[in-house]
Amino acid sequence: MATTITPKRITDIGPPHYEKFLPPVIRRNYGAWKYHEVLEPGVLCHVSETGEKLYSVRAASPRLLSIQTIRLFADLADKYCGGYLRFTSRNNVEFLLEKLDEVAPLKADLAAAGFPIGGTRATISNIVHTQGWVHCHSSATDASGIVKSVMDSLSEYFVEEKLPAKLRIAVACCLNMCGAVHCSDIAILGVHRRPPKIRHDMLAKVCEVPTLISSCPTGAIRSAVVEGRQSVEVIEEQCMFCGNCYTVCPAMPMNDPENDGISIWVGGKVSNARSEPKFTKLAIPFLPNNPPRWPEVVEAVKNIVENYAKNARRFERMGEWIERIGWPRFFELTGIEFTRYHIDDFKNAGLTFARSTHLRF
Amino acid sequence: MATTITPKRITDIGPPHYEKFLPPVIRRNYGAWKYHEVLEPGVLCHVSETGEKLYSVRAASPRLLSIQTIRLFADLADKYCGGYLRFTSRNNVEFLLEKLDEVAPLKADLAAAGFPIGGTRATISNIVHTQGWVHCHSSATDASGIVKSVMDSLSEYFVEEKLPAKLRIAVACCLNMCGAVHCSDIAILGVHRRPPKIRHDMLAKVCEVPTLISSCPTGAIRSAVVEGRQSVEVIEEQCMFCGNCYTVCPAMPMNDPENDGISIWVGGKVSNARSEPKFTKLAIPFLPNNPPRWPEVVEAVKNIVENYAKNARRFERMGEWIERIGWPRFFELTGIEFTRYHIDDFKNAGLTFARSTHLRF
Amino acid sequence: MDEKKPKTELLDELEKGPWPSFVTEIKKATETSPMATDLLGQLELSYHERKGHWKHGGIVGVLGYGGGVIGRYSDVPEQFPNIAHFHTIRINQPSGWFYTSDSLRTLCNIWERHGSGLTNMHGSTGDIVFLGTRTEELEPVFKELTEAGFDLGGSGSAMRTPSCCVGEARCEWACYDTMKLCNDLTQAYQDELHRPSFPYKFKIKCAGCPNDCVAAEARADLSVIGIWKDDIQQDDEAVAKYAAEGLDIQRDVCDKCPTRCMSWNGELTINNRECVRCMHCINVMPKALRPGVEKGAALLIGSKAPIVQGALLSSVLVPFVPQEELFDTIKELISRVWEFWDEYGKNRERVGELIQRVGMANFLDAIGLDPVPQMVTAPRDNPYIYFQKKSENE
Amino acid sequence: MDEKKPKTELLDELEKGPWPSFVTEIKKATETSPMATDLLGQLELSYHERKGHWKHGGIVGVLGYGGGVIGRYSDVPEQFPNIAHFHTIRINQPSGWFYTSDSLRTLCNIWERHGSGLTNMHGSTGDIVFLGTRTEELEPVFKELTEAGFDLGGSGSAMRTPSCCVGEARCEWACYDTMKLCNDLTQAYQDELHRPSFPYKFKIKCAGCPNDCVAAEARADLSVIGIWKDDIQQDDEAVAKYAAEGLDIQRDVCDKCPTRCMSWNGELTINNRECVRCMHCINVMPKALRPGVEKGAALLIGSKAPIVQGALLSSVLVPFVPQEELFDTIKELISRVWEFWDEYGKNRERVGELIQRVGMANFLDAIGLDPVPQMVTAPRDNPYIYFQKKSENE
Ligand code: SRM
Ligand code: SRM
Ligand code: SRM
Ligand code: SRM
Ligand code: SF4
Ligand code: SF4
Ligand code: SF4
Ligand code: SF4
Ligand code: SF4
Ligand code: SF4
Ligand code: SF4
Ligand code: SF4
Repeated sequence: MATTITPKRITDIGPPHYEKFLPPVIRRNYGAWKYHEVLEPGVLCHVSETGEKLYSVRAASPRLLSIQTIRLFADLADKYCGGYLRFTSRNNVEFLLEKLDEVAPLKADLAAAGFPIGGTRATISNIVHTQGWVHCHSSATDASGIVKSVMDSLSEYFVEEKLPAKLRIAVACCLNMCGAVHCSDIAILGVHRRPPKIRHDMLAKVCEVPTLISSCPTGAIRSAVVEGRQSVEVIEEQCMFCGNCYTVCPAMPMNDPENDGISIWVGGKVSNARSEPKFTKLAIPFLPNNPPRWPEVVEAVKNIVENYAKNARRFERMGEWIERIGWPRFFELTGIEFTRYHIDDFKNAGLTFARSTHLRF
Repeated sequence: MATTITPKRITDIGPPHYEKFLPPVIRRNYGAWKYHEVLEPGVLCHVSETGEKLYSVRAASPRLLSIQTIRLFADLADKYCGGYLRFTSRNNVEFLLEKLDEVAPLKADLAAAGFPIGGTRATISNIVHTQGWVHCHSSATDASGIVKSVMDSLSEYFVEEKLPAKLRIAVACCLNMCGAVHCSDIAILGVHRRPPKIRHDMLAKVCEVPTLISSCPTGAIRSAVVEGRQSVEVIEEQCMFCGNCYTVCPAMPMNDPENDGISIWVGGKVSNARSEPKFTKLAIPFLPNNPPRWPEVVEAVKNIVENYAKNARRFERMGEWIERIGWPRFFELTGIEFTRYHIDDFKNAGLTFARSTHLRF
Repeated sequence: MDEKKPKTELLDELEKGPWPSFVTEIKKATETSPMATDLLGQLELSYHERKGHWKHGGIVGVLGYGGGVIGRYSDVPEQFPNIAHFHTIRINQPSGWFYTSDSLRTLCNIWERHGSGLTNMHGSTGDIVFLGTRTEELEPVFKELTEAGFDLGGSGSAMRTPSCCVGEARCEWACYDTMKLCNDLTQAYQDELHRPSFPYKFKIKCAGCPNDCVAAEARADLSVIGIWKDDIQQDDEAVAKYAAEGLDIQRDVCDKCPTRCMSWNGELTINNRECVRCMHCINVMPKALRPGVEKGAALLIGSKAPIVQGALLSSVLVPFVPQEELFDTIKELISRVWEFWDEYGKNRERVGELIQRVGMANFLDAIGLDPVPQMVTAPRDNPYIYFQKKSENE
Repeated sequence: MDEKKPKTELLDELEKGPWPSFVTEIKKATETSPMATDLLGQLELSYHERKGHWKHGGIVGVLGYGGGVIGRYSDVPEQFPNIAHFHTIRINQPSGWFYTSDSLRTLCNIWERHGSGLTNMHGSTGDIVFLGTRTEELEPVFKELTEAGFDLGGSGSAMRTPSCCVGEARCEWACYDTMKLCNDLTQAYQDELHRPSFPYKFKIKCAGCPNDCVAAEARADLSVIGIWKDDIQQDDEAVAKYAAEGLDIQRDVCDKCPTRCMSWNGELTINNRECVRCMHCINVMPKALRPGVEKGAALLIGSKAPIVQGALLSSVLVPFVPQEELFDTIKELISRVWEFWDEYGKNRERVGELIQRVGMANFLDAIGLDPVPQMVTAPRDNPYIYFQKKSENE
């Protein structure tokens, strides 16, 4: 028996400790911040109890980053921030400076490299999004292309503070809704509109039929023998195109270029500021998938944003604005059609029926 | 064949037309009322566009009325109101006068006959209630006795305007909740706490077993053969004592003097004034049935009323007050214990979980 | 009557205190009815044993009617033979519960002749309730009632007697004639009232304005609730007077407005566009504010008590119907609702439950109504949309 | 690299416009990776055909770990052989997503050697995501990562990498040390992260205050959200200064307070007893108002995306835990929650769904927590109470 000495495999070490990544000004003032100011969109100044100041410059990122760009960020961090930087929970990049006079040159460098600065306070920050056609098998649409198209048309709202309050947009490419699409001011969601196309040839080989059947929340899947093979069938009327069957069984693909597309949702939030966190509600059930620029989607989002910008009060998030003016008026102002699809018919649907005469005409 | 001429049987004539029961002042000003004032608790003055006035005097009624008392009311109507009177949607009786100076003598006569005057505006009006042991087969408690006991202790709130707003109490003697118990400021509700005691001897004879089984909302009833007879069994853990099985099948009686009793509910309303209509929420899961005076129930209701009277703001209904101060504080102020029973576990339970950090300590 | 008075030591306790006593009422009735005496006795027994003494139901009625009488039998008839039968009779009340003294006396006389002499004025649904009689008295009572111009109410899986608030008869806020509508509907549905042919009960209540003094929101399969479409009528002088008399308009009116669409700075401004017509400001200042002049009602559907699928509040079906069109619109709508309910409703399934089961959109399709955003508090928040195959132009 | 550039007429459109372009990023990566070139090609194909070109899943990973890698294969590998395999690697991010330039360069170098050179900074759960490599590269990547001090994140039915807001590192409102807690929890649960053994995924997110900058409320099985117990710290001079500078305190602060517990008449009064700690007034006047000094966090449970039973928001489990006790309390609580979930959770049932299925009260019993009214927005409104047989002293 040959004995080779293999170095012990390193496992379960977890992430590197954050402390070693903190710039000295933060280490000195950790837990001692007193207040902050937003100097201009994208530039924060945090002031410590000790009087020390930290300047953060927030730049947009496409999130999908090449190592080339990350190296560029690293170089900028070396140049201006002693080598320190961070990313935000919405995938922007933040440069952490001790000196106010370095903010302007950093901004210039970022602008030159094509990275807009903004996203703070009452702006539209980066769009939280998912994989789409870049990486996921489930997607009813792409994610990155929609984000790019929408943000191109809304970037003024990122770099300038022109809104009554924060506006958070999210994109998810299927009903799994990776991210917080279900609680965003505006959500862009890929949807299927046809039942899975069953691959009877491979089904029995790659899927466990009982697990598959029980995966369907509406009980639309029944065991069936098709052309002599053990397989399943889907009762079309009972399918609401959630794709859960596909998640558990590759033989149930949902993709359908003619029928896949986009739905638009509005009025969600997660912060507890003023009102409680809210789910996003359906605005537009379906828009076509129209790459590379998704003009219908861009148009729809822009329309909603502009109506919000024009009509909401200061500090009023999208959902708070709509609740104040009422949904009938939201549909009226935006010109969006109210359809049967807007009326909930899921589990707790009854609770969304208007159970009062609090009516606006 | 003998031919007897029978007079045609009168059917389907409906109620008499209300017009002939309207006092002349109302006929003259029907639809032309301009505004009203409450002159004192129980005395309304409605003023018409023409300047004519109508005085209404509202007196308490036990609702369960003998023909003797109805005749008494009729006599008073003749004496003061040209023979016209009405009852209200909460079973009070209203005398309709044209002359202000007849209000005082009418009040005196009513007082002498034992009928308190009040129930308008920010008072406790009559308790809407049900049959109880007086007439219903379903009751987990009596209704009239509780009403009498509670109102005896709260009658000052009927005759004087001492509350921030209207307070509506309702009593129902079983979960069928005849009335609007589910939407009252305070509801007193008879509850069972043991599953039906199955009468295997008669079940098959008097009930259709499939109907019986499907009547149970929790699926607690199973078909079973007991002592050679077709019958059913109840899975105790699945029974929540709704009594629906008894409604469809006499062989499933729920009565159980040791375990039947009273629950107290708060914060419902039906008007659309200010806030939307609200369901009543559980305050006290169980109090014993203690006739003839139900002291625990009287005490519990009084405690809630007094806390409300002391702490709510003007025009704030019970439920609006509680929503403003928060449920934790309601339990604290009233000293009522919060238990596992208070946490919803019915269909839409998840929506009652506190889904934010809007917290009060 | 020379019946022996039963011992009622527990019930006697309930003759004390300021509130009028139902025990006193039953005792009064013993003057004219031995049934009342036995009722007293059985009730005392219930008070001792802490349980009811009535047997389960029993179907009794009058010829040709399927409802209106609730059969009731004592489970201790040996002890209380006079209430061996103790059926109640439900009688259509006149709209608004108005009476003349004569009409009341007529009712009392009939009931003295044929029943216990005990009543409920009124039952929770709104009927006149005659409390307790024997099976063989039912036809005679019915005969005398109809001769006097009264008719039975509903029970079982039937239409129930509609009821209404006092409305235009005595209220300045009524946005339509509640009593007329209630009466017209009651008359229109006599057959459905008297001959149960529905999956379950069906109740209509008519309130003249959003204050909803007849609690329609909570307990009517069809609620007709008055509302106006235009702006609140405002009398600035009267507002000023309220302020002068000490009303804190900011705190008690503006700050309590659910949409905060009012502002006060010596002058009251209402943003009527955002007003949800809750009535609060009008309630507080009846001399200064009044509903608008474009009046009508909202039609709401489906409220009920909790058995079995949980309580429901009425929800908006038609946000506004002008007052003149109410009767016709309701009749047409009801006929479509009933048709759908007849076909798809399960046994003992109220309309509100049916809608929840099949989905509001499908229900709207079936009754031929277009969806409008006023029907919901908010659009759906879940992505589980049943996209239809033949979709218009999506 | 001398690969032929694919034709990308559609994708090229996405290089125009002000927003940084992911297409540009992929093109940049083609400098160092042929995988990026084929990704560009396949993506262009997807754009033409309006559908994705990835096969369903595929289980791949590194030795001894059950997750951290999402297997991915092209369904047109003949056309795009370099992305026949295109697995992503999830890597535990450092708390708060802070980096030094050197650490980033280390990561880039590893990924240049072994993958597509494309990343997500960061994934939606918070991980560093390395986007696209071949199965045989997984072990080498892993080896180099761990040597550089990095480790894999979670996937499958396992714990996922916790994440947190920037907290005390840069925020004056943090009510506890989010980054430390996040790091400690990540380290404490390495085994659960790397070896899927749960019914489904389990996510933890730590926000320093109710603003919830990490969206915990919406997407964490356990949300730790900072909060204070005592009164808001108030600096009246600073308030006056905001007013002087033109802030409309009545309109923008008081009228937006959800409980309207603030009043302003030149002086600001907060009724802290009624404050729900929503943060709004503090957000608007950061120099004048600050959270109290008795700090800690609320623990909430059970949020998730809609699949399959509908989306859930986190709900209150423990209203307040002092900051010093957070780590220990959470560890203890989690162990009880997991035990119950292990035993009763169905396959692919998230904790929040389980609680809804078995009922909150039963869940509390099982994990040994007493019910408190803060857990609910309101007590039950239906009378369907499962009274327990052995009831205390009822
Ligand atoms: C950097 C970041 C935290 C991090 O660890 O990465 C952050 C940082 C700050 N947030 Fe945030 N928030 C960050 C994501 C969030 C999120 C999460 C999200 O968007 O997915 C939320 C919840 C959003 C929602 O409700 O949908 C969030 C809701 C808030 C709020 C509440 C706003 C509201 O009115 O609802 C405040 C208070 C405010 O803005 O006045 C706030 C305030 C702040 C402050 C002012 C806190 C402080 O004193 O330092 C920070 C600067 C904010 C700014 O951009 O103006 N932050 N903040 C995140 C930046 C994301 C980005 O790149 O845009
Ligand atoms: C007579 C009656 C209608 C009838 O046809 O019988 C009636 C009559 C009036 N109601 Fe009512 N309401 C009557 C039952 C109701 C009900 C139904 C119930 O209690 O079951 C409600 C809904 C209660 C609820 O929300 O739970 C009701 C909610 C109101 C409101 C709204 C109060 C609120 O703030 O929520 C008002 C407005 C007000 O009081 O300011 C109102 C106002 C009025 C006015 C002032 C209307 C008017 O201008 O004439 C009447 C005198 C009220 C008073 O008592 O001060 N009425 N009112 C009913 C008397 C019942 C009784 O004997 O006590
Ligand atoms: C007499 C009355 C109570 C009273 O004392 O006023 C009453 C009495 C009974 N109700 Fe009721 N209900 C009465 C108004 C109501 C109301 C209120 C209303 O109509 O506005 C409700 C709530 C509203 C609703 O319909 O949802 C009501 C909801 C019920 C229910 C539950 C129905 C449901 O769908 O949830 C039942 C059970 C059933 O139908 O099987 C029920 C069943 C009954 C039965 C027939 C008992 C039974 O198990 O079959 C009771 C007969 C008692 C008796 O011996 O006389 N009663 N019942 C009311 C009718 C008098 C009248 O005609 O004016
Ligand atoms: C990569 C990522 C999206 C992204 O572009 O950022 C992602 C990608 C996938 N998610 Fe996710 N999820 C990602 C964050 C989320 C989040 C957000 C979060 O964690 O904060 C959610 C919503 C929160 C939640 O957990 O509920 C999320 C909810 C789902 C779901 C629905 C789970 C549910 O219980 O509702 C699924 C479906 C499933 O698990 O079967 C899912 C499944 C998937 C799968 C594994 C596809 C599948 O059908 O199995 C996707 C693999 C894509 C790929 O090819 O790379 N993903 N997923 C995110 C993980 C990156 C990271 O580790 O940082
Ligand atoms: S949202 Fe759906 S398609 Fe998009 S990454 Fe998540 S699982 Fe994949
Ligand atoms: S897509 Fe959803 S609803 Fe349709 S069959 Fe699959 S699991 Fe069932
Ligand atoms: S509430 Fe129950 S017990 Fe009381 S009258 Fe109605 S059905 Fe009978
Ligand atoms: S009381 Fe209700 S839950 Fe219990 S067995 Fe009867 S129907 Fe079922
Ligand atoms: S509901 Fe409106 S219209 Fe009818 S009595 Fe009450 S306040 Fe008047
Ligand atoms: S009716 Fe109600 S919503 Fe309309 S202005 Fe008056 S208080 Fe406000
Ligand atoms: S959640 Fe609170 S503590 Fe954390 S960064 Fe946001 S505002 Fe600061
Ligand atoms: S934190 Fe929110 S609830 Fe508390 S006083 Fe400030 S605005 Fe009001």
